[in-house]
Amino acid sequence: MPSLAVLAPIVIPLGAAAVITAFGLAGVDVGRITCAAGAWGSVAALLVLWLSVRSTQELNLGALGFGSSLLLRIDAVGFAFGLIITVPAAVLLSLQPRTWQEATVAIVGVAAAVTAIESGGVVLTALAGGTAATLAVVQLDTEDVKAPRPSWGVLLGSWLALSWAGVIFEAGAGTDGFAAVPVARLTVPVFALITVAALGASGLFPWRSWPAQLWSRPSLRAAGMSVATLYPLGFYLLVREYDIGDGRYPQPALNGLLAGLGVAVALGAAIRAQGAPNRREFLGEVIPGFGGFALMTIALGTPLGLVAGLLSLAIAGALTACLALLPDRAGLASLVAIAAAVGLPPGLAFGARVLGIESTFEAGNSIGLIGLAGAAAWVVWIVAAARAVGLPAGRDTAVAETFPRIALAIAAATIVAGPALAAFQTAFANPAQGEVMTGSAAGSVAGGLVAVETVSTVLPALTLFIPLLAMAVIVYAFAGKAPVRGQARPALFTIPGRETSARLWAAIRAARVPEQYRSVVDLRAIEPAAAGGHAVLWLAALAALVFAVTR
Amino acid sequence: MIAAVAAFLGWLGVSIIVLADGRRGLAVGLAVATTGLAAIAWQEGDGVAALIVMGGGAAAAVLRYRAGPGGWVVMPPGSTPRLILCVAGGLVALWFAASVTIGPDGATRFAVLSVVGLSGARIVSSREPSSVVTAVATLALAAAVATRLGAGSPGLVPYVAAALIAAGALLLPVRVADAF
Amino acid sequence: MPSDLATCLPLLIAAAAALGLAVVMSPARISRTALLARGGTGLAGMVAIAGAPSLDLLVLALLVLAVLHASLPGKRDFSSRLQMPVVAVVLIVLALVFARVQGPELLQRLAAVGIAAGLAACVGLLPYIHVLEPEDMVAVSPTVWIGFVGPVAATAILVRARGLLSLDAGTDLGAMLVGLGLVNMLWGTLAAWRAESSTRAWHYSFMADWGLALCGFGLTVADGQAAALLILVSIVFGRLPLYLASRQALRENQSADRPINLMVAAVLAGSAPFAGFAARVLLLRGATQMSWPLALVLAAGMLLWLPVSLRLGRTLGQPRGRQALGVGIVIAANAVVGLYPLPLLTLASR
Amino acid sequence: MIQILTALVAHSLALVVYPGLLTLIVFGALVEITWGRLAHGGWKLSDVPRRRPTPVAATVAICSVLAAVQLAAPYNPLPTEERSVVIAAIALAFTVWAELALTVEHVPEPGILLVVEFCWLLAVLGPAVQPESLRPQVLGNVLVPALLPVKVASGLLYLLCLPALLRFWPLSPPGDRRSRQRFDLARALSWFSYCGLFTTLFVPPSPDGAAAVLRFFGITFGVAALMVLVGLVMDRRGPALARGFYKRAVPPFALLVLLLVIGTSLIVR
Repeated sequence: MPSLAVLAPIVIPLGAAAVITAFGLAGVDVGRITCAAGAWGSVAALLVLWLSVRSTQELNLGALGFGSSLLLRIDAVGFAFGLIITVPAAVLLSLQPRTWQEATVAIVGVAAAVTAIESGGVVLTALAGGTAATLAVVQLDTEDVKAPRPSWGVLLGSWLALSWAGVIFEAGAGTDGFAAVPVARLTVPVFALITVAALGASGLFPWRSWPAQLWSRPSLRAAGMSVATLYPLGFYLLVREYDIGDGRYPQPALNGLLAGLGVAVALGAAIRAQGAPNRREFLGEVIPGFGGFALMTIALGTPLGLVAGLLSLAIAGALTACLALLPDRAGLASLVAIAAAVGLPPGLAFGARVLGIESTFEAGNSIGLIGLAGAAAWVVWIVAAARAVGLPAGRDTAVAETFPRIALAIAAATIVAGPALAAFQTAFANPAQGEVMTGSAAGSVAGGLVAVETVSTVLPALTLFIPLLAMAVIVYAFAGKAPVRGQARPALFTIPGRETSARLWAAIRAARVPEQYRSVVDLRAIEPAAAGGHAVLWLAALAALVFAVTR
Repeated sequence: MIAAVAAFLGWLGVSIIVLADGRRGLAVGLAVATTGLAAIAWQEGDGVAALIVMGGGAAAAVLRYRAGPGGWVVMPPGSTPRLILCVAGGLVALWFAASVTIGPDGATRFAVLSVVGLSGARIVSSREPSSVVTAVATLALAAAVATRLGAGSPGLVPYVAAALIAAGALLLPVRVADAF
Repeated sequence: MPSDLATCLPLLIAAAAALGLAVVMSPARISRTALLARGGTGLAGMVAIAGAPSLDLLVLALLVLAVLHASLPGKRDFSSRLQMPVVAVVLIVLALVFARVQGPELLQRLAAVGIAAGLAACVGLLPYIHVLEPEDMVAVSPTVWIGFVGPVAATAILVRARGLLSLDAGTDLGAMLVGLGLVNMLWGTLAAWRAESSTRAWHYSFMADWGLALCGFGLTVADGQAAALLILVSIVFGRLPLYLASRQALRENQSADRPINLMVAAVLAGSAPFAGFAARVLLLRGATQMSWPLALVLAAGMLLWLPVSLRLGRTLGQPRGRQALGVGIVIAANAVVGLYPLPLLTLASR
Repeated sequence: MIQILTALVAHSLALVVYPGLLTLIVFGALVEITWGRLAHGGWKLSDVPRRRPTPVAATVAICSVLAAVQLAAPYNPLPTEERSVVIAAIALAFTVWAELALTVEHVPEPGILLVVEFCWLLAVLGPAVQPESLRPQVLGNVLVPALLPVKVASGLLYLLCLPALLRFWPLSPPGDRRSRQRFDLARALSWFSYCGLFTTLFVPPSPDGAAAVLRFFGITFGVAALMVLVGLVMDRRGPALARGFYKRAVPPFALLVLLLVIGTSLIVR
């Protein structure tokens, strides 16, 4: 396989963008089909590149000018995250209608996200990730400027923070390559910088951040694409930190801290989900919920935790496509989507979450307490899901944008694929875990295609879930109908102190500078003085500079 | 002795430019300042440079004499601050040239500092194009003479450029603000 | 090729390209010949400034440009338009005197002050802001200094000042430039965000970019200089042409939120993948080598561009025909420079 | 391949017959009938629902079966290393809330029920924190003195939570709840899993044999009998007492158990 082929997953969508633009300018809209070709081409390229060699492939096209070189590499981590991003994006681009301008921005966004994943260095990842973020914001604002979207400042700040971490590596170690930076260079401050970038890039906060807000937009075209391309990038950075740190974070306490944050994110999403006024709001919390569980397990620093996290992210990717295509009405599609989202046994989500919670108990050092909280969060999710079945639909998405059958198929696939959990883990997650957890932290999850072996137990996914699935099919086929009463359902509980914090926040927002001091901070009042060309100001500034250098 | 007189002429000339509003006053001020600056260049053994400065300054003075607000108008009513500026500027320049700095070229330092400082002040404080352009011409000549303070020989290029600026600035058709 | 000229070469090329673009984009009612003549004169002056063998000649060239620019017909009179460039000339000449005469070390520091203040006055940065008349044509407004002549002049002045000052004075100059840079960064972004007049907002946004450039120059490491160069290039062939493209919409009070407006906002904000982002990365790299708290302040300050840029992007309205083409070229060029700045940096460091 | 097929057969047997579906139906029916006789006076075959089970009952059955095969029941075809207390806990959590999908009236006082569910989860998973093992029988076997307080407290908490989770204790006045069938199919399907899990986690298992079978089912039936007994008492005392108990007594006790878990894991480390 020629090393230039590493460019294929990036160049193919870019080529598609060029074709769409050329035809668009000529007045011919070939957006959807070309987008689909470009995105699926990228998926195919990733599959061919990885499956044909199953080892890291690199391409170095030389220096770029800002300290890092154009080093692209496809390894197991890049392959896994590449698929997590490109497959849902390809599904959405193939089905949802878009103008050629929107299609161009969307497919270039996919190329940027794949570049971020393929980048061999931190700075290049920051550049590509920042590009993906910019394009996502452009997509969202173009579609509906009034609808909620991620704060551009937070996204830009996150990628700037990552680039800063990259230049710190370059300045200190002479390289910012994930695989080349000396382990000792991943100090706690630099780790904190990358982690803050990761959390900001994916909106991993306990409160309602953009991955939840986007689903309340009137149209879910740009929302689906943004979540599909941006959300996994933060997790990618967290995984790559293991790569830089030779399989571990600089301090064990950081694992616990981040895992705790993960539980907080999952619990926050669950609490909001159980109080959702309609089904759309509930579904909006699904991806942050998966993200929280993934963060909890990825941060543990154990092979099983990382594998469980990657599996959760893959399912979240599939559900991103599902939720963006799901119509806002009751029915089988919504029911199955909710079941898949909550992790009904024997689905993939069920298996992944069980592995995740088990990994916390087996991590030692009382991290099991975090697993306990994770299990509690899952229970809240179960309550929220049961409640959501009978909730009002919520905002009505345009029919042309929704594909109930496809959404149903995706959701059902994540449940039916439960027995394949072990195979999925062996083929998809294990290589990625092995890639980053090397040296002293080396280890892997055994079990092969049949079972997943943890430290203390074995999950016989294939042999237990196949009969369970068969039993479920028979029982549900035998079961009669049950009338679900669509009704506004009260929240089970509200977050304590929510009103107080809301009042406090409102008071802070309402705070004003007292009238008599307002002129001091009023830029419009200062502006004429500063820009009026007054000689006194020039002389004062000169005097200040003289004082500054002579003191 | 000659250097001191030349430096004094430089200061006197630029002070006249600061104090005068009429074309005659400005022309005389420019001529006197030019003479002082040229004398400094000449006295340091660069006759050609002196001639170039003199030529440029003289041409500018003649052009100023022929155009601009009529009369001398030296020290019109309300020009006390300008007078104080000239005296204070001269004293500061003298203190700097004689006390703060050391080595030869004291006269050059005094002339350059006083001419550059006062012409700059004139340009900043005036709204009248003819006095501003006159001050620009003086400033250009002083900037050229200032190159003598450097280690190596600056050659004739700065002098030629300054002379062209001095004469060219006076030739420039300056319009006042319009309702564009 | 003299290294001083080489340093300015990317800026001269960018300026020439910007001029060409301005001529192409200018609406029919403005005489393209006049624009070309004025721009060409300015460009010639910039070449003279870049090629001047000494700082003395550079100052004289600056004076010539100042006089010629002030003599152009406009809403503000000749003398007031000439004021600030002359202040710059006076300060730089005084700095030259201080740097050359024998005396205490203090003189060298005063020379550094003169260079820093003169540079700010030449470009029109806080506290030496050139008075802006929003109704003036761009060719006769201070934008010429801050967006066209200034970048070359500032680069040339600082390149030549290097050999003039002692080591300590050079360090002081760097510190002053960083200080002025931070002040202009803060002022430029906040004032551009809050200003009532969009034309003024554009003008202040130039100052914000200049703040970053000054910080880059002040860092006195190669990465800082490279960052400053990239920012100046993005000013000359990014912000300036986009401002020109927005003039008509500004006059007609148009505003739009189309993809092109958002892309322009991204270019102005220094988002990836545009030139501003690469410049910011280099700046952070340079600042990290000097002191990490400075890098932290810079990183935080860089976020202030977003609200301003969104506002300015909207003022572009809905460009059509030539203007749309021009804006597209600017966006593409900025993306190319942002992704692959090496050729420009190599050209400058020859 | 042979191994996979053998495992498939064994797991199917476990899921369908023992200790799966068939076992929990028989066990549940016996307990539910007993409860019907004692609570409602007399019991008729007509009390058993004739119509096809609802999808809710189907969900409860699937989850309950999955939990049942995790138990340390003697002769359980599912190998001991393949059982997990996490699967059991989460699968049973589904059974409690399935009815909420239909209408809110099926779940009176859901807030209190959720608190009870949390407490029960703590009772099930809390003892696994320090041993760092998730095999049910390993947790049942724990007899280390340092870990016994947690185990005993968790067992008590488990028993305290069970009546509410099995809807034995009325949490709301009769007027506020939908009248339930005398034979509650969903509950009948949960009896064995809940009571068997207590036996598994808090009683040391004995090696497979007839005695072990008797012991396991004896204790499991004992737990069920205790629940029925307590249920009868509470049914007569009314919902106010039950609500007050679960609001004021159980959460503080759960907090104490949590502190014990944390303290033990810190001390033993």
